[in-house]
Amino acid sequence: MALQSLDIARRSATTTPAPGVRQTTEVAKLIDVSTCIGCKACQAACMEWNDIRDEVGINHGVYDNPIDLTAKSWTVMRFAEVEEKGKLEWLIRKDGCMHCADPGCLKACPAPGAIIQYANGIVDFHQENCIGCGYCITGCPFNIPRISQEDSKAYKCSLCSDRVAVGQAPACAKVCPTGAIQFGSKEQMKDYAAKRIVDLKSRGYDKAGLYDPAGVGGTHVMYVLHHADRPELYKGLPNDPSISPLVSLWKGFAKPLATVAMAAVALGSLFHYVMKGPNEVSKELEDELEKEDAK
Amino acid sequence: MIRNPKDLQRYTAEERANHWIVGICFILLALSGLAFFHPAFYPLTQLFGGGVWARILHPIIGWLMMIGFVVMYFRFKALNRMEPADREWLDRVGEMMDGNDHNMPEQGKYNGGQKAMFWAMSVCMLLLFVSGIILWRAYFSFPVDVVRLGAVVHAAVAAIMIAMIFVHVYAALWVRGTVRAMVYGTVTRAWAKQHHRAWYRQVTGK
Amino acid sequence: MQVSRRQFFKICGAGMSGSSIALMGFSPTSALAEVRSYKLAHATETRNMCPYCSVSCGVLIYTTGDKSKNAKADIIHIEGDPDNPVNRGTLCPKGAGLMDMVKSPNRLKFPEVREAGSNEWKRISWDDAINRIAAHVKKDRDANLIEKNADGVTVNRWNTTGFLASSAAGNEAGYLTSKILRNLGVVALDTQARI
Amino acid sequence: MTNHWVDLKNSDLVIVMGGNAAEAHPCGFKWVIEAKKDRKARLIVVDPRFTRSAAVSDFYAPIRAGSDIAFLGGVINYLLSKDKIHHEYVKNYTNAAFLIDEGFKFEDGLFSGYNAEKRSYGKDTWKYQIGKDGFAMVDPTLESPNCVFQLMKKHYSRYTPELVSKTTGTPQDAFLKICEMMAETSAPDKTMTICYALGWTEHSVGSQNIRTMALIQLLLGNMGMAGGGINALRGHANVQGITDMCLYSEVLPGYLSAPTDADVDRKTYLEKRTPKALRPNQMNFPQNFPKWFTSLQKAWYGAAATDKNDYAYDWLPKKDAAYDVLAIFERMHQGKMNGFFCQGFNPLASVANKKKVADALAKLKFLVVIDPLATDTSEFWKPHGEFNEVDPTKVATEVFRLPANLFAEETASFTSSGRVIQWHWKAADGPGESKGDIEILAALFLKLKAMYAKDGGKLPEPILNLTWPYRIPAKPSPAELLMEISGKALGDVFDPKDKTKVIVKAGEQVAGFAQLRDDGSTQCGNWIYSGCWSQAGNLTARRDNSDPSGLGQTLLWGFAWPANRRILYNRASCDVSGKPWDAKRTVIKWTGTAWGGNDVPDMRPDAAPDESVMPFIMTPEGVARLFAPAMADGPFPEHYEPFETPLDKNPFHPGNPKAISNPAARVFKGDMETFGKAKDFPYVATTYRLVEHFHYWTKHSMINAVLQPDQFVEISEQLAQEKGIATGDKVKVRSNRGFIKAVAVVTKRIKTLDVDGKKVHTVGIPIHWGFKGVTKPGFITNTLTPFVGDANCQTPEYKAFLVNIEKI
Repeated sequence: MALQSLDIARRSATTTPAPGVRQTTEVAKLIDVSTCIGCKACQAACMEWNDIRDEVGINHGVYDNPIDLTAKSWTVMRFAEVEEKGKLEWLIRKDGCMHCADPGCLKACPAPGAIIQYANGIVDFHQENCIGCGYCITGCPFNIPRISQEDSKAYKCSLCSDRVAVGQAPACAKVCPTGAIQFGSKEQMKDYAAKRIVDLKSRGYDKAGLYDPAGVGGTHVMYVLHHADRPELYKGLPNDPSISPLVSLWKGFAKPLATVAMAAVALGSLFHYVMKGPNEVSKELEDELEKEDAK
Repeated sequence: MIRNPKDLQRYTAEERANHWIVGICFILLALSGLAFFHPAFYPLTQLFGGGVWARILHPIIGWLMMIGFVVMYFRFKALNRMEPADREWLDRVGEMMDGNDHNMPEQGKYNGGQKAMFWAMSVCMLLLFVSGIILWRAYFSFPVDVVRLGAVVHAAVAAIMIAMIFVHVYAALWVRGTVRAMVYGTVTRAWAKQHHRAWYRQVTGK
Repeated sequence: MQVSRRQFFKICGAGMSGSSIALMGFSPTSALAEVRSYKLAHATETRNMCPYCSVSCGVLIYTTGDKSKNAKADIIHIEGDPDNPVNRGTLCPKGAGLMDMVKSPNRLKFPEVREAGSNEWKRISWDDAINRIAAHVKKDRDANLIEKNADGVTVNRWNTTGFLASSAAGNEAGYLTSKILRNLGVVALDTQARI
Repeated sequence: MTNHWVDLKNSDLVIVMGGNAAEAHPCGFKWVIEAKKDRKARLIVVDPRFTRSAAVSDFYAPIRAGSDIAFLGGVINYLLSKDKIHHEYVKNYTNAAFLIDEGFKFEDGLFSGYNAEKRSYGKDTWKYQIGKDGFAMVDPTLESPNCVFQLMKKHYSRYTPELVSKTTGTPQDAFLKICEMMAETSAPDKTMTICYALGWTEHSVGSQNIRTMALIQLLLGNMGMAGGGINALRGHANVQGITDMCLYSEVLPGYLSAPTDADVDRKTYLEKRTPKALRPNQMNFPQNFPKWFTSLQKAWYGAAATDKNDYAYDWLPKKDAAYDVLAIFERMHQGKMNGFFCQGFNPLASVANKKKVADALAKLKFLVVIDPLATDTSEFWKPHGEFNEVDPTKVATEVFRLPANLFAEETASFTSSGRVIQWHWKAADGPGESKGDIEILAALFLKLKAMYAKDGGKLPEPILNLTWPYRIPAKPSPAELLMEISGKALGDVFDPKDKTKVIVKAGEQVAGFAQLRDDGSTQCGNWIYSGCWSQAGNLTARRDNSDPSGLGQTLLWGFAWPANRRILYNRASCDVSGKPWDAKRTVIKWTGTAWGGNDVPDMRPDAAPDESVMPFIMTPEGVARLFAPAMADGPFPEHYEPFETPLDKNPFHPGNPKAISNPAARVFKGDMETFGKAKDFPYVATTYRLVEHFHYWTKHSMINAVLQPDQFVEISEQLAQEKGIATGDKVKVRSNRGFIKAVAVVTKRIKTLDVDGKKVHTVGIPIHWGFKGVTKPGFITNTLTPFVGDANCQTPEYKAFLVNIEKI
């Protein structure tokens, strides 16, 4: 019996299937950007719960701090001032792991068991198995994982898998003062989002919608956006994210193909030898040279 | 110790050492690289002390190989200039493979296949080096799209390279009497006369 | 049998990996996945309140130990109290960071004095501190307490020593502070509430 | 708050102005979001900056810092001229119908009775006309030119949209849109709430800012309603409780106004504070003042207080002058003070004009800092580079620093902004030798008591006779103290209607202030908290959060003062006949025999509607005051410019230089000279908090330091362009009192305003940095701020002053 306290759906660099008989509820975190005030309580709660403290940085001329995700900042608020047709909007988005149903990080990871996707949808990094290659970063369509300078391991949001495992909401969801972060089953979250979208449409946000990108099989962190038609307004939320075709090529069919090709060459050589025999120096030549020597 | 004083010197000690440095590096790189490439090979990391050590050592060995290869490149560059005879040889490589080398054109120190291999490896080495640097997160940080391209290039070129090295090694084994050239540095006159007649004539004056 | 492109590659992959394993005699090490263990499992929970703004959010403070004699309670985590009707478990970034306030490296640990003209702090005992302060207080009060004003009205005020009261102390401390100060005759009294 | 945090969810329209609830009170602001989500409520934000609150608002309008009365006066004018008011409410529940003295005038920016010399008003004409029956005269038709309604209409008719826009810089269409949205809530079943904070109080017209909004809420009939009210979002966790305990010179615990030199004896003192009803049948609740005061005296002096010695009235200090924090520092600066205590208070950082504060502290003989943290104040004498330039050898103040405990290390009760008193429990010991505030104060007091007992000294009686009934004298327990605050019977207390019936036995805790007596038979440390620890036990520790009404009242959670009432003036949520204005949000109603419902009625429980007992029981007239003579600077709010204004005149009174800034605000000698002029300091500055930080505390907390590490100021893109400043550049901001250096945040969220034909730029300055902390060291923002306060409560004008800015 494995030690897992959550059922495993997939694990990195493992070709055999995980135990998959038990069916657990798929969970999701919904970030309602339209009620987010950018207070960073989620950042604080994340640091506190996960026992991580980032560096005390400097002001970069913006409200964003820390300025980007790091191995010690698993979530950051991204602030965008958007002014269109004389109307100013301060769009604030909590950035962090999206917990994709089809996780690019897991696909790219070469270390068995370093990245686990639980049956409830959480994609978790297990640093003790991480070799620090950074392939997860290469694989991620959202540019989320970060390698620590201290231990060269990759870190990112775990969706507080330790809390979820005992039935609690992630620290960021629990703490969120305005309720902009909600947590529950994915189905509940979609229903909740639908209600929020109706409300937003009634306030003139005709393009309000849910961000649950199909390109990565849907995510377990979703957004309600007032401008769902233009996610890029929210400090570069990808419009239609998917695992890069390059990564799919690399960690997809290149893997078996190249292995087959290499094996084919190896086996081909073997059979060539067996069938054609060695290429030896001809006896005539040797004799000829011996004769010369004898002269 | 020279086995037979009449044997021909094909490689100097420096050349042989150079070759084997590159060769050993390559084997280590292939083993560790394959470990990251496909989960089936991941246990190969145990040869290096585990996944983390494999990840740390791979780029360092890569640097060593690259340095070794650059030296080797300049050593052998001139000898690998393609000539019309080489093209003819390459055209008729099928006969050669078939074990029938009687009608092959006369070859210098290197035959067309070897020369082609030399240039192909040089290109591959360059690609591996550049893409390897891109992937080396401990010291470099490139835009993620570049890294992704780098990863594909590194993996694809490495696979090609490994296949080529298989061919290279097999060729050496298949053509009897070749391996000793890289081990002792000498080949027999008969070997030289059969496989590299032009070179034989050049070194023996006959 | 119909095989899609994707399935084809899967089969290839599975076939290859299987064959490679067979060829090389290796099998992948089994990876054990376990979530980080829940750090509050046996911590002691105490109901308290956030000391910052006057939303007065309820918080739960988690300490190590089970209040047994030899286990020193050490605060390891603070989060919102879900029962509190106002915050319902939520906190703001200040409240969410409360633990770092409690554990701030700038917490004072013992009484100190900076002598007149000195450039440094000197650690002193509580007794020394209270004795020295009380001596100052009594000297100033005895010298400057005004018993009667110019019109002969009893006023009993002492306005040469002032006090600024905390808005973060509890009601009980606030009440006691008021009770003591008024009866020392202090009138130069104000609180953070003003500003 | 007249209402409470959760009640915000019952609102139809939320105004955030003079505050930034999302930034300073995110968890309370949640209930605004809930109102939006569940009630389809709308949120309006009016602020010089597009704030975090504005980020989730439905409508935002910019305003020049310090021009709120102009804006709100304009709203009043809109409501009155478009007749968008709640007529029944205004007529019955406010003093609209009351007739005012014929001599009352408002001319050229000044009310009648102004004394320019003293900078204050004589209030002889600011009063009701009193009839022969001794009651105030009223005109129920509201048509008399001297009734409050007509005076008010006339007063605000000057606040035209054109003049409002010209003064505030708010575009006229935005202003009118907000008027229109507010006016909709004049419907009886619609409510509007206002969330304000220090953005209104920290002005030289602070109290009047709030009053202007109160007038609007009364005109719209929103006071006393669920989802209505005037909601001050207060600062510290227990700032409400400490205010209630009255740790300031003007009042004794429970807002009992403190005796002054004029109150020569107890009788004089009580007479002045016990008003007579101004209208028939009114409750005139302050008539109970003697009961509250006597119970306090008994709590403090016990058996030593008897009717023979005026209950030791003489032992209480009599106040001769203002002793607010600005006045204290002024006295200190003049060298009139020798000793000073800072308990959990960091005045070097939080009081205006840091230089003046530091100079003042250096004149003390001794300074005692009682704090959990190493505050900036405790090291005012210590050089910290350019952040605190000082020569310690020249500072002769002896400084003591005593380590105090934090919330987690104490059992205590805190009172929230919604007046809910909640008990909390100690979780762990404090670090090192730190002690609780109670223990520290007790140690000092007991030491002094011993010294006075042994050596004698001046006026030892109050010290030696102060009640100290605590089981462990050196460690009075919070429970003992809260019981003392709540009050108990010293002798049997009888029912006033039936003198033979004992309602509280001697020694028992009283159930509430109705049981307090002025004959010495009860003691109570703070009458408004009376009943919080009754015979039923500690009600502040109750944790039943059930909410049967769905309004979020949770009457069994903790204890709200007064009398566990959650919405003040809730009688006004019903019409005159006792029927709720909005039955869907019934707070209370007349049940036929008594008042009842979802709150503790703010009314005598058996006062039948036909008795015409009006809802505002704390006024002798029983109604709310649209005209308020108690204000120092005018019975109607009037727009005055901040003391440092970018304009050379008050646009409302361009011809009167005396009426530029608040004519009744106190300015100390020498401080007028420290005010800057627009030609040298052309930009309007406003200071504020950030959500990541709490005043000067969280700069000591690592998590918060990570979230907002470094000092910055905010400017508009236009100003940045004019001054060649790029975002991220280091800038120097100067006022006439000093300078700070910070990183520039160039933002679209601050706009250049068009005010009176001038372009006015705003510089936003967050306050949280200092030279002690784990954040990057910074300058104390109050280096810049002016040393002048509100005319009524002396809160310093931190929100509107002048600066200049340059790139460095």
